[in-house]
Amino acid sequence: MTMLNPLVLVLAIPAASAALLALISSYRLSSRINVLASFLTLVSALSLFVQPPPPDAYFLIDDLNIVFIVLNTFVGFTTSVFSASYIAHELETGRLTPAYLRFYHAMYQVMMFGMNLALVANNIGLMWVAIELATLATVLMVGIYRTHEALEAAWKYFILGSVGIAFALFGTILVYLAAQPIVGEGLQAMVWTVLIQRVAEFDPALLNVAFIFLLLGYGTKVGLAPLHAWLPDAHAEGPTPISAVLSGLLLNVALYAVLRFKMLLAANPEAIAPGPLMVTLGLISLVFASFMLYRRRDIKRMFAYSSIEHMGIIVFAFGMGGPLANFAGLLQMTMHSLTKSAIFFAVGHISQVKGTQRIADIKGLTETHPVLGWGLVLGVVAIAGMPPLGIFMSEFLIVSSTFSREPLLAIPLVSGLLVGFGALLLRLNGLAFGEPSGSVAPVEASYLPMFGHLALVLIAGIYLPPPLVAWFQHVASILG
Amino acid sequence: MPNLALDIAHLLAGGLVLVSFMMLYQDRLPALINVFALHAILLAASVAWQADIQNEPYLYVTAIIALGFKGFVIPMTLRRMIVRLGIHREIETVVGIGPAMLAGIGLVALSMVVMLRVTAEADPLAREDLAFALSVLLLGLLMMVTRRNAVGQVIGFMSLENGLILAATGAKGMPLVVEISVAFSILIAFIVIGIFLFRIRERFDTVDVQALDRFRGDQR
Amino acid sequence: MALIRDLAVQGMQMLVVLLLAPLLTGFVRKAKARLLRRQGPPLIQPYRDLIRLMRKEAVLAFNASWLFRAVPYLVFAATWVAAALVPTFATGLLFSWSADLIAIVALLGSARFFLALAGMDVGTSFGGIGSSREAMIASLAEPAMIMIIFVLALIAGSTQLSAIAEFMLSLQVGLRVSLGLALIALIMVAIAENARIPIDNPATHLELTMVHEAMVLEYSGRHLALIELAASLKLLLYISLIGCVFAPWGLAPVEGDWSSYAIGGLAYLAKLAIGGAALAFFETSIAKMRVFRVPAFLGAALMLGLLGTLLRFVSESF
Amino acid sequence: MALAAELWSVAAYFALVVVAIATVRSKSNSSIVYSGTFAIGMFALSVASFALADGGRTGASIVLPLGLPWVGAHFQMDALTSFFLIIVNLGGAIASLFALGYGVHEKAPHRVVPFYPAFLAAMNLVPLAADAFTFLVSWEFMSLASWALVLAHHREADNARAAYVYLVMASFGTLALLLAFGVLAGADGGYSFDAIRANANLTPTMAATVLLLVLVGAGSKAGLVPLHVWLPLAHPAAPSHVSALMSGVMTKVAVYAFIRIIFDLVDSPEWWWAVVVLCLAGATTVLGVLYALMEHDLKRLLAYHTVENIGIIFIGLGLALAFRANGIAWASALALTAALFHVLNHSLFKSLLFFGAGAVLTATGERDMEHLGGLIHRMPQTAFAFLVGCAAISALPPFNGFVSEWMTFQAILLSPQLPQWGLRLIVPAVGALLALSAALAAACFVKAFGVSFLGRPRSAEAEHAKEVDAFSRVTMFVFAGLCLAAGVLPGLAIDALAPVVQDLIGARMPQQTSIDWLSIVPIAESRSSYNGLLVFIFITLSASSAAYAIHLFASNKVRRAPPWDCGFPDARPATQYGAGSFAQPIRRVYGTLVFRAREHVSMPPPGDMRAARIDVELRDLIWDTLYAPIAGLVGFAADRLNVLQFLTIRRYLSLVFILLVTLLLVLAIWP
Repeated sequence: MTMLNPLVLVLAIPAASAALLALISSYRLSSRINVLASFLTLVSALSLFVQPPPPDAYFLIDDLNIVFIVLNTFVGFTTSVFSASYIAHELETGRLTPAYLRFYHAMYQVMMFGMNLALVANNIGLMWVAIELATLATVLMVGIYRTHEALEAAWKYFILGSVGIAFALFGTILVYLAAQPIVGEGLQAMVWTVLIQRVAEFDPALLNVAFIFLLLGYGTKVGLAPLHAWLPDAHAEGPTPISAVLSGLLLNVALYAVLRFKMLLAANPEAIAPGPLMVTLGLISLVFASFMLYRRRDIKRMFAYSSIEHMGIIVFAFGMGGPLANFAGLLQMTMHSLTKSAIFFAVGHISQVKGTQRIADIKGLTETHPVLGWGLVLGVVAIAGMPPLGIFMSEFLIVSSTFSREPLLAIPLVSGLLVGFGALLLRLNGLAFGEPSGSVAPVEASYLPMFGHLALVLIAGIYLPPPLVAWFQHVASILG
Repeated sequence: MPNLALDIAHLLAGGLVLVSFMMLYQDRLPALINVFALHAILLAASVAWQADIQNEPYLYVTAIIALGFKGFVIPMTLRRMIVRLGIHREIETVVGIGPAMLAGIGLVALSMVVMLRVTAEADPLAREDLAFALSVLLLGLLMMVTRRNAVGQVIGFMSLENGLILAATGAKGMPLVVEISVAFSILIAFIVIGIFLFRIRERFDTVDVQALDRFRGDQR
Repeated sequence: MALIRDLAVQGMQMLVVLLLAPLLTGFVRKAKARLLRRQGPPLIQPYRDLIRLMRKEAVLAFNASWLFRAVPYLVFAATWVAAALVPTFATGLLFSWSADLIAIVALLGSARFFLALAGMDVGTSFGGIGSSREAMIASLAEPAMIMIIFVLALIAGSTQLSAIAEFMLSLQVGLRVSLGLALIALIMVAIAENARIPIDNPATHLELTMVHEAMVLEYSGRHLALIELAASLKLLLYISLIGCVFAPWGLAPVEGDWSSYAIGGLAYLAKLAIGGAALAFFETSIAKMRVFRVPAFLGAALMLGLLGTLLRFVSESF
Repeated sequence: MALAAELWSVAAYFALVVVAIATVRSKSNSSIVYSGTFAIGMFALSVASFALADGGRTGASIVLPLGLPWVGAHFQMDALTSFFLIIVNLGGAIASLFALGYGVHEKAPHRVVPFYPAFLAAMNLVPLAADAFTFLVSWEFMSLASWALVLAHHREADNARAAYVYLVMASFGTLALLLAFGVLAGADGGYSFDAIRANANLTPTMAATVLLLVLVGAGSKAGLVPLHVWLPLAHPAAPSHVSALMSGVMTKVAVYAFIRIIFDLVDSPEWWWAVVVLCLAGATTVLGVLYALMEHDLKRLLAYHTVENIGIIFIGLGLALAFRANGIAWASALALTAALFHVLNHSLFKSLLFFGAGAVLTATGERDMEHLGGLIHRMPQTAFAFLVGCAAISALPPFNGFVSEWMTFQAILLSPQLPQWGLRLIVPAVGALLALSAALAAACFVKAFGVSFLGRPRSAEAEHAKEVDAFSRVTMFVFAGLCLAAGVLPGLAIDALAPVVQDLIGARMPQQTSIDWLSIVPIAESRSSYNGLLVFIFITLSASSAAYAIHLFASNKVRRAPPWDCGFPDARPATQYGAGSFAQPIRRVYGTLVFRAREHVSMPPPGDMRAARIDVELRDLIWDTLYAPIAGLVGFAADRLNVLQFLTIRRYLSLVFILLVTLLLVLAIWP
């Protein structure tokens, strides 16, 4: 029974397949195994709906994190499908060797394992360990090309990430120290479910310091400005599947951690309200990233900045709080993961067929590669928040609710959105339209993941199934 | 007896802060490495003492790791490395010693203020230790910020992490402490190897615009 | 019975304007000549000219289009209808309510529109000069006219010419500043619209100074005759407009008997004579101005009209 | 019932999108889709007309489980909706008919055909939507679809820029509307229009905010100065039938948004609102026509005239607001009717003119009037239809443009009844601007028609132009006939508009069709009246009788001869008046003020045989003073911030460090 426990499977499948993939040398086989494993993980994650196991000292499944888990495993699966077709091309062009590929696939599963673990962890220490595991795995993936830029990006990621790790740990220790007098020593003082029940009695001052360190520590992973420095380079220099995973998943996982602690802090009456902090950081990230979009020359780096922008919006929404804004934040997060990974799928194939990531060298895609080009157009239009795609709905809710509650906050929000919109559109004009340039060679791409994601986003923009809505609303009410 | 225990704990923790200041004061790498070794040894002592007064034997493991790994292995490798990289007699602080020290004092004061707001019924030992740990952490960060080359930054990071270990061991009955310290040691090993493998001295850390155009993928 | 009478009056009116228009032109020419101590052509000369032109064959440029041949009839028709709607000797014309003052101005505007197009049709530079200058003049004259209409409408509480005339007849008008402004503006506009000195010189054929004549330079024969007739109708229209608004004395009332109509007719002739003489005197006493000083002239008219309107808007007593 | 039918036709449009994408490779693709849109358009048009005919029964409402989950997608159909649906679908259907002929010449049909039905569907959805979310989705989707259509010929750099400016301005407007709805809906998000109407607690300041936001939002779509900059770039860039839709219909949808929100949802106007609206409208009217006069690209000239006519419509709306704020319902009804009637008229003649421009484009491949000329010989039918359009837009009786402007003038003449001084001073000034713009419009269309259709051809293409296909001619004549009909029988249109006005204002204009001789009387017989039918009959009668008489009694001989050349034979076509030279006197009068127009004449010395040349320099002051600075600001900020991309790890660390210390400090000084 326990072996068939989906929770165990969600963790065991990636771990086992990571070990397996480390042994297999044939990249075709390993990529297939990779897809298969990711699929099985997705299935077991879905089966979590059927019989969510009761929380214990280490693991917890509640309505909040099940959303994250399903999203995580789904995007993980689609990305593995995309990566299968992507990696083959990399091998042909000789940017990667089979040895590295073996490493790559193993690390992919390790990364998935780490993220799933972080999501199901009920123990804040365990959560910390898991997130760091995932981070280190991604560091190694980012540096996998061994080019100078890749190494530099990995190094930057590594150093800044380690500092983030340290902060997060310090925050965790502080939380433990706050809990210890009330809950008592030992493991119980790190179990989130216990903490959330007793947090009202904790010492507020300790919680405040703890939250600051946790916000900075995990916020580094979320990519909030000015802690974002690692993010653009890591996206730009790593393999594109990893960029997709970073934008689509890792940021969410870190955000999940922040949310958990925000709930802790919000439950303590004397402690500082976490909202204003998050709102401020979110707005800074949004506006900053929108301006940064204008001067980008590298297509992947540009979309990395757009990820920062959206993370800013999401953190802003959760900082605003309230059922409407929280709902919008969850929706925005889901839509952003789907859309951004879809964009990276498109960008991956584009940069492969054009042989460059320089925006200036890519023109008229809708002429040379209509499917890819229009896919990119659709993706960018979606990420820019145009209807009838999903992000418009969330941004609609965020902006309108903000303006009716805090009109002054809406001004930087709206102007940031507009500035970012202008930048994305300007680049899109050059990429997708105008006189074509570069190779017109046909590309053997797997369009399924990209258009699957975009279709989901489109449907969500028009029709949200009531169960999902009810679920999100419930989660939003949990978040408070 | 418990008072004495408290005082010794304070002494060691305060000593760590002091040594951190000494590290800020060093502007040559070899000396810096030596002082860091001292820092690690002090940490080991403090951890051992905590293990004794909390009579939690497994903290001794942490102490031994701190002593052996950070106290001897890392410094020795670093020494050999800087000789290899030929940066063993460079002055590589960004801001002068004086401002750095002043900033450090400010940071210590800040951490005191922040931590002493904690209400007293929190375990006093933990509370005082926490203040020191926070200051060690901030000083380490300050050092990372004020050192230009990678080795100096790594040392700064390690002292920061010492502060963490101090806090972790100070927190009574906190689980996973040993695992965490092991994990961090591995992390540091990674960093050091990274520096050594990629010959990172100031290359990734240059402010030279040509280098930027060549390295930072996104030309202006 | 009444309907028949009204129809008769309306038809009378149309014939009257048609017949009197050349006479008025001739009268103005004669008066000018006399003022210049010349003998001058006889009064009926315009009729002769028209008949002569009618007899001649029409000479068309090679690339003149169907529009070029249609325009004279359109211009004539529009001007004639407009002139027929202005009370000359009797108010309360049968069809006067079918178009108010704004519509009359617009009818003249459409006549000008098509005439300007005809000027562009053949594709010589003269026609272009004429059309573009005419357009520029119109772009100032029409708003000025609308402003004048505003003043009148705000005073009389109606844009119907008959109603305005009746109101002016009634003694409750008195002397009003805005009326004076409107009168001056109307005279200026009338001069511009009828291409008289100092805006334009109907007698000149020096291409560079022509406006109206340049537009119609390519016309000949019956087409030219129609356009000349339309021009005279326009002059008549403006003088009778001024007459019926600012000197409504003697106008026959709606249900008037024949004697009142006779009185109205005589009064109308007198008004025409006075207007023509004044025009002739005015034209002989000043010189034509450069075409680019015209905007100042008409701008002044526009400003006067706007001023009058504003005065009316801010207070009923002006 | 009618609502369901309209929604089904929208669904059919979307189905056509799928069909278009599916058959994008096939040859008959475009003809299939265009005939489909024509059929759907005619259906929706008839449904909407019936709905309006029986008073546009209100209350018909459908809620679909789409859009915002807890709100759902509300759709409603009242008189206002059905009127604008008539506008949309009439334009859409006839444009599709035109496209059946025009689309054949399309170089890249696969970039037009799939988006065309989507565009129509979105324009249908906006008037139908009855909650904020559905409304905004349709609104922005409309922008998106038209953006794709503007990019149909994406290889021209200008088009790419036009599309960019267009979409940025559009989403700016959408954000403004979004904020407006945010205010209207309140914190607990009552987004359906019924909830908004019910939401009573709307303070005057909030209402004023809504007005300004809506002016920005709807105005940026309709092309109110100074938000019009995208319009003359984007409308001409699209294929001509799309340009006709964008100019003739999409701007009207923006007008709908304004009416719906300000007259229906907010509906607590204060008198100074009218001042704001009237000032903007007056400036729009005159500036639009002046820009048009300076233009020598035919389609762009038409686009600028759209700006002008939007100004006229908004003058009517502003007057309606003014009267409504003072509770003079019947006058407000007159002004609103005038505005709505002009909406109809402009959609008619502007579409007609764009079709004509499209015909010229297909026949000659030229949009620049300086390369046209003499087309009346080559394509007489197009020329005739275009001439009708020109007369209509220049507000010449007996065409429709005159009637609506005449009614606007009548409304202006009622405004001494207004108590407020501000209004009393602003309204006559606006009237003067309106008169000025009418006269200038006439001048501008003398130029447009005279230069491109009359005279001698200025290029080989113009010389060898051929008359366009039957579809195009039919559509043009249909619209020409409609222009005349609406001008001759305005009473019918006014009475048809009565229920709309009744719903919004609570009053209506007197019944017109009952008046004998079918003349229209806005207020009272004694005050003013106009009878287009009689005027038309008079003119035709007198013209034909004159012609008859002359050909009967006088000579009817014609001789062809060379034109009078002043003694200089063989004047080349270049010696004719062109667009620039025609506008020169007017430029001298207005240009120096509005455009800082400068003329540089370079005259070669005597004996030098080089041609003298004159260069005219015009500056768009609005762009220079408003948009250029903003763009510069964004660029500056982007450059400054961009430094952060190139810092060293140590500096990034110091950023983290500083942030940490600041937060700790905040904590330390926290009370």
